[in-house]
Amino acid sequence: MSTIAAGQSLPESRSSPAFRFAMLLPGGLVTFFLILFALGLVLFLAFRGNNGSLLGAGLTVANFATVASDPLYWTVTLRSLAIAGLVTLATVVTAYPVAYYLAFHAGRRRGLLLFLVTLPFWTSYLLRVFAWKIVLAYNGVLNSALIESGIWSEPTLAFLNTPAAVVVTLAHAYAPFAILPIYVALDTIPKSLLEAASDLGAKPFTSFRRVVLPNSMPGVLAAALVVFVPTVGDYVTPAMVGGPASTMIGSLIQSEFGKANDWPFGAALSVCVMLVILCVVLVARDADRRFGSRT
Amino acid sequence: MAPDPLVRLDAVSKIFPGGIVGLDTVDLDIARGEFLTLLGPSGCGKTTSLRVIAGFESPSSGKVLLESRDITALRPFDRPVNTVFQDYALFPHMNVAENVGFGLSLRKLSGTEQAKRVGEALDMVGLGDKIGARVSELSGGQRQRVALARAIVCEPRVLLLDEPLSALDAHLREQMQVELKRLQSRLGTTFVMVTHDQTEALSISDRIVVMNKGRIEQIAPPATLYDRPATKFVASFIGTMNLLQSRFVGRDGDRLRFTAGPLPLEAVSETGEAPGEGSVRTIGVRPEDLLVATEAEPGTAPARVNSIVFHGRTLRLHAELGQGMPVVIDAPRRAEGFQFSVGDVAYISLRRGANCPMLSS
Amino acid sequence: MAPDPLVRLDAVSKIFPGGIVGLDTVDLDIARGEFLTLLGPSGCGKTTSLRVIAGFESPSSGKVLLESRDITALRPFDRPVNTVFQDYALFPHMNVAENVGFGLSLRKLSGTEQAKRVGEALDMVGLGDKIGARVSELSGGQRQRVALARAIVCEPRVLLLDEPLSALDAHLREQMQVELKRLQSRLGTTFVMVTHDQTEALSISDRIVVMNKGRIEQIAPPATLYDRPATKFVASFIGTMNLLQSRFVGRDGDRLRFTAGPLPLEAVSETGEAPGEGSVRTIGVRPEDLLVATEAEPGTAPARVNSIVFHGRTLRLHAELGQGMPVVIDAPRRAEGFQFSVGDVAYISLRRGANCPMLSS
Amino acid sequence: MSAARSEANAGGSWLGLYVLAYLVFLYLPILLIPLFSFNDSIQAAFPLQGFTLQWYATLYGNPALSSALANSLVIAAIAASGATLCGITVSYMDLYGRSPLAATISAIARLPILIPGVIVGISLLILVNLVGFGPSRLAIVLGHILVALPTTVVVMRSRFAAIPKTIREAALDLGASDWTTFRRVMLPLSLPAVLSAFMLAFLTSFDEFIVVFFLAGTEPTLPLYIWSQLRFPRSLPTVMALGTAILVVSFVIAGLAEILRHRGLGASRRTAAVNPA
Amino acid sequence: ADKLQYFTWSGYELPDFNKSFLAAHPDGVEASIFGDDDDAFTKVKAGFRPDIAHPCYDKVARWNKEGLLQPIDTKRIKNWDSIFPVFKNLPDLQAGDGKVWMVPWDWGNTSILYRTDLVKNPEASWNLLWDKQYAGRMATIDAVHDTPVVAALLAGVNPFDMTPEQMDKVAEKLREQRPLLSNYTTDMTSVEQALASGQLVAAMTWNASATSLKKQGVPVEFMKPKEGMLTWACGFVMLKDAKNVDLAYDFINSRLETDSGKYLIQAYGYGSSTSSAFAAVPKEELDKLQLPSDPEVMLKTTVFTGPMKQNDDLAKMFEKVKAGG
Ligand SMILES: Nc1ncnc2c1ncn2[C@@H]1O[C@H](COP(=O)(O)OP(=O)(O)OP(=O)(O)O)[C@@H](O)[C@H]1O
Ligand SMILES: Nc1ncnc2c1ncn2[C@@H]1O[C@H](COP(=O)(O)OP(=O)(O)OP(=O)(O)O)[C@@H](O)[C@H]1O
Ligand SMILES: [Mg+2]
Ligand SMILES: [Mg+2]
Repeated sequence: MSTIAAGQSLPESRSSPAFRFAMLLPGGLVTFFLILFALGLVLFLAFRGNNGSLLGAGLTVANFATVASDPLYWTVTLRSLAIAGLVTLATVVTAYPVAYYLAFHAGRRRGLLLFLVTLPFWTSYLLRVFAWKIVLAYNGVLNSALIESGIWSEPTLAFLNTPAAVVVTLAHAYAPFAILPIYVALDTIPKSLLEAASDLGAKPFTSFRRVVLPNSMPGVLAAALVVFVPTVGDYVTPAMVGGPASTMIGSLIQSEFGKANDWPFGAALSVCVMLVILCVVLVARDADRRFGSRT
Repeated sequence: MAPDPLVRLDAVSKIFPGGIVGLDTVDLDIARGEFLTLLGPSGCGKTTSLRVIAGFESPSSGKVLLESRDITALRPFDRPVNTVFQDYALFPHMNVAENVGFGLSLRKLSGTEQAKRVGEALDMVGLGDKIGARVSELSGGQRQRVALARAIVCEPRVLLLDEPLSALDAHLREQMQVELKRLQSRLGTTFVMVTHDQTEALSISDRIVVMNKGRIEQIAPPATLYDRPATKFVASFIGTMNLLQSRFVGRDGDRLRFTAGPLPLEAVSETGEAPGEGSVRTIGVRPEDLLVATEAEPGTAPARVNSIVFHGRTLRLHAELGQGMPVVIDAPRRAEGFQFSVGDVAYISLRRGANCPMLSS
Repeated sequence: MAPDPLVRLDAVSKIFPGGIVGLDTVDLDIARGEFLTLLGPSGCGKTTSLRVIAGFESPSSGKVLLESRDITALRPFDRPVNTVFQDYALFPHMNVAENVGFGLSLRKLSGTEQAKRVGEALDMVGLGDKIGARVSELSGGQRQRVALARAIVCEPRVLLLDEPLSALDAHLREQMQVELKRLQSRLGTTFVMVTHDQTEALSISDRIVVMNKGRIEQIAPPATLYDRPATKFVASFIGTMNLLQSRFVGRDGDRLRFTAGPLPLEAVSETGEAPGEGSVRTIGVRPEDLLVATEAEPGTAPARVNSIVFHGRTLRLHAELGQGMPVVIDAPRRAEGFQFSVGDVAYISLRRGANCPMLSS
Repeated sequence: MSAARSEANAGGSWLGLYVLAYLVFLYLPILLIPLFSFNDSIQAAFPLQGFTLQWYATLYGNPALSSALANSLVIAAIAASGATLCGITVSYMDLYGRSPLAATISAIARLPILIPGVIVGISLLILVNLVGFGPSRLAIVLGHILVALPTTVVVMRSRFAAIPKTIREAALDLGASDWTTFRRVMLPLSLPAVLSAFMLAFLTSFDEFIVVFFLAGTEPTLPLYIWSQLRFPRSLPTVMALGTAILVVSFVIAGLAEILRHRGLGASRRTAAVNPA
Repeated sequence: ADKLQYFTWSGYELPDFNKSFLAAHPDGVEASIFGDDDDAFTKVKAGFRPDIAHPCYDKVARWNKEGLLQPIDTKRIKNWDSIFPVFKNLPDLQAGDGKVWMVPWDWGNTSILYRTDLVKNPEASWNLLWDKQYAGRMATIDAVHDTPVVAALLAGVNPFDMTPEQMDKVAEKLREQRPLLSNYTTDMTSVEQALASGQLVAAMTWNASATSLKKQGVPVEFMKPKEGMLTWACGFVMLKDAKNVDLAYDFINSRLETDSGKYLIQAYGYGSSTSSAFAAVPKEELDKLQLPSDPEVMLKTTVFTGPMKQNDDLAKMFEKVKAGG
């Protein structure tokens, strides 16, 4: 008789139950009690009717019906996706050359540069956003500089309280998150691929376009996700620097839980947003697979 | 099978997730104190066999016995078996002494006893002076020896070695082969080694296990394997061998006479039974057992020389015998009067007394 | 030097940052259509030589000439030279056809012309059916062939190959050697290949360059290198050779007579000049050039057998001659009456007609 | 100099300029904070009014501030430890536990990045009230463990995956139990990752204020304090001074972390060198 | 050993507001703070249980509806009588039998603060915030009981009780305003900075901002619109399961002392609910703070932001308008 049943093809006999219990305990507690509770609650609330009470009443899909039928939520969701997309685009596009420099040109300065790039991330988020207000304000650094240099004669209002301000502020806030994954992807491209391209007659820009760029796509996608997912749901930054035209879906969710006191609807709205983000993530992951991710 | 093997694999199969067959009903007895080598092409299940013995994989079916005790369900740390990994798997955060002492530190041994045994083990592999060195400061060969010391210090019943020499360069490799063999005779421990290098297997082993596609093709001492491969697979895997389709033409005492095209051959039958008159068998002929001459003589057959490759002490002739039957001949370079070029016809014959096995496929 | 070499390295040195010497004043002529192999221990500068020819490294001093034109300053993409990289360096995001077609797509060629040439190149390496396959689906040998096709499709003047076979297993490797050689004769392209495997170098090359520490030790055809290594380094690197410290005892026509301890030896002097009477030289003796006998006879010397290793067609004896002088002897297994065991005394002698070089260090 | 390199430098100098400009973009807003913290006006605007240290004086000996700071540090330290512990165990079991449960836990542990902060805050508030200890430091710690968990899991997982599997097998083979293997081999080898996971979790907690709002009992954390102070125009310069102090401290911490990380890189490079993959 | 748990606006937890309480109870108070009483309600609804909280009057009905409050025994409030009758008599404050839901403590006015140099002689009307001339240079307060109330006033609708049709009119008014605004915000720091810099020429603010900017020499004026300023009042409510009821009464009593109210007026420029506090502050100082010496008179002319019957619907509508719907 064999002690291990055929079919149960565990590659290695299992570790002791005590060890497994101890190792699974902390993570299990957190995931099952905190995360699943939070998710479960949102899901539960989303199907409840609002009567002002904590958990609402009855079971209904009315919340989802409202979300689906009111074009405003679509508009705002689309706006959020657009702003988050712009932020992602801006962040990734501006970060790419920095990551490229880090991977291929930085040499001994690489450590210092990585340090400098990640440092702003260590300062308080609220203060960073506030600092951007100072830069973008009517009499702010940017306007002053433009007037000093004679490019403009009068300060412009076009900087602060616009979607552009949101994009700039968030692109700044997420810079290190975009640089690092792209840098790692670029750094793992074997140098021999570049040499092979050059050997076969590719000039530097052709090598970049046809070999480096496609091979760094997994890193670019990872960076895009890391920036995109949290920005879609952000509401603090739009509220601080965005003005009315940049109201994002996060603000609506937040106000359903606060001002409007309609938790079930807020929960339904956030379930929808989570689903949308999940779709984007899945599409990105699929693209990643098609780019032959080595991760 | 040996009456009392140290390790016995009893009908062990290993099916990996996805239905990939790692081992297919393998029966293997490993005797006390022997140096056993597993040889075979990539993916044939050599590593899987070692991992089953070490306990890193549990078999899908079958049993692993150590001194007749079923150890199939034991975890690796409960088996008196140690492994030297192909990539050494030294702990980079420990120095040489700590690496070697790791196994001892888990046993109830006094500190001085541990230190003594670590010192002895390192002396044994000739690294007594590197006791405090960082792993990263060692060369490949030195790391390999630390890995060896780390395993033998635990005094395992069986020492498993997975391609321990493949990362070393040719010179160091030959040197380490000699050292391994010496160490094994000194310790008397059973060594089970995986290699894909047949010269290494031939020169170091007491017995060789040739594997193919998860199954064992043949188990035999090196010379037997070389002279009397049991199957075509083994014959082509160990050294170079011409596999000649030959017709049985008659019996001559012990010897069976065949012809491969025009070339007369003699073979021995392992079993003593002879094939039917006129039936066709595959006869294995080593390239060095074929002689070449410039003149036709009785017992020779003409062959066209297609290429001559310089192999150092010999020249290897790729020639074509009769009906497109390719043969490979190793001719000593210094034979007097040897003068061929590509396109010539050479007259080849079987060396008198050559031992040609009759092969099953 | 050849009057009109295809490639000439003219006093090329390469000093890496940190003062590491990659190449030290290397002069090398590569003839049109030859198969040249660079051989040498790790770190001797083989890869660096190729990289200098390909243009990935520019020399610290010296010039690279292609058909007498100075190309030292040309960028890799402007040189009519292509490389097969050791790790293949296939583009993982392209399929086989795209990889092979990459070089062509950068030239002004019609799409159909490109497709035709890609197809031809793939057929040539026997991968016509894999044209649309993803790189990740290919086996090691197949990848290697795609890399080869990708390089030859550009019709380079020189094809550089950096250890193209080192990642393949022994069988596939031998097969690919034959294919490489065949391809080279068919295309007539100049091949410059790096290898660290001397058997490979011996069997495949027209000429071999033996390098050591950034310098060229010897350039010669395989047989010359084997028979008349110029230095001790070359002698010990190509095949196995006993390096015996021997005393000159007199001259015998062409032949110089020595004794290594009790063993009489004969050597040839390349230059014709003889050493002074009684002076000591290193004589290289191949293991297969030593004969063993059980009985003392004139011209033999006793040696104690330390170990006997099975090598397949031969047995390798490690023995000790007189004053702790180790010698290695390869004895054919099938010699009648050969009967030694470890500890026995064997009587060894130099085979008549053996060619023993006198070596400079 | 190699041809490749000289060519690289031609393109590299343009890129270098770009990187410099990018660094200006990164640092320009950040450096305004210290600048205005020395400005003698409650308006954060140019022209500067004059040099003063009064905002730092207000900062000094402000009990509400120092208790918020202490609170934040304690919470961040505990939450980061918790998140790191969970990150380590979850990813270790995911890779080596060979059980569907472990894989599920690992997948769920990376989900919270999708959940909006408000919802994390509210649902945990409901949870802690159900359990009975209500909004408190403990509640914030739990919230921050949840928020930081995806990061620590991802960091630890990639580190464990980078350790050759034979290292763990070698330890088991030499007689180390699962626990000993984990403690004496796998954990020491991933120490650099443990440290960077801890640092990232620490900062996440130290910077977070949406979840904190719901879970804070009577002791605010520093971001909550800053946020409440930002409501009072008069407090703005003091907040700037506070920001500057945080900046300096983070600079020091970041510097230390960078040094650690460098050691870590060295260590992992050593691992790679010792165990060619 | 149990301390009083107090849930309040940030900045309203200062010890100077309840000195006598602290003298009697050296253990002090445990304060949690909020920045918005809607968020405060959310937190309490989710189960946070302080002893007393400090929302504004317009939210009391909502708290009460949720059953979060217990009535306050005015007999235990020592200075109950010195509270201005306007506050005491607010509807919705009564729980019968001399019990009330909230003890008013602070109040203030909301109106348009504008730059006198950049807005020349405006009509004294909330309509300024709808003036296309100043498009992009105005801001308003992001709260249901401020901007929508003003919009309702201008649309001629009762802000505190409206039909759906009327609400549509309010929404129309709000939509009309949205493109003209630079921002909806409750962040007075930014608003003051923007007014000072000239980025904004007019914004809805609380009266304290006016005092503060004037003190810095910024040429601003706090408008008295013909439709009336808004007046808000906040105060203390006692939570249903309050554990420290006695401490809570002590605390409220301490807060209603003259000193406390005087400090509120002087430090924040907001009004106290007690006449004794007003009496203690010199008239010139009140003038400078734009506070009347007798609020009773003034508060007759302003719009008191009390509970709105359709608060939640209004809030949703306002959110949608802000989002562009
Ligand atoms: N963990 C695994 N999961 C799935 N298949 C596996 C696994 N390990 C091994 N295999 C498969 O089992 C077969 C035997 O593998 P094994 O590693 O034993 O070969 P090997 O003889 O050691 O080969 P090599 O010489 O390449 O090391 C191979 O087909 C391999 O792909
Ligand atoms: N980029 C580099 N920087 C510094 N030193 C280098 C560099 N490339 C090679 N070297 C050094 O130059 C010497 C020659 O290297 P090269 O790669 O040519 O050796 P090789 O003969 O190809 O060896 P191997 O067989 O190991 O591939 C070595 O000492 C190597 O360390
Ligand atoms: Mg293997
Ligand atoms: Mg090399």
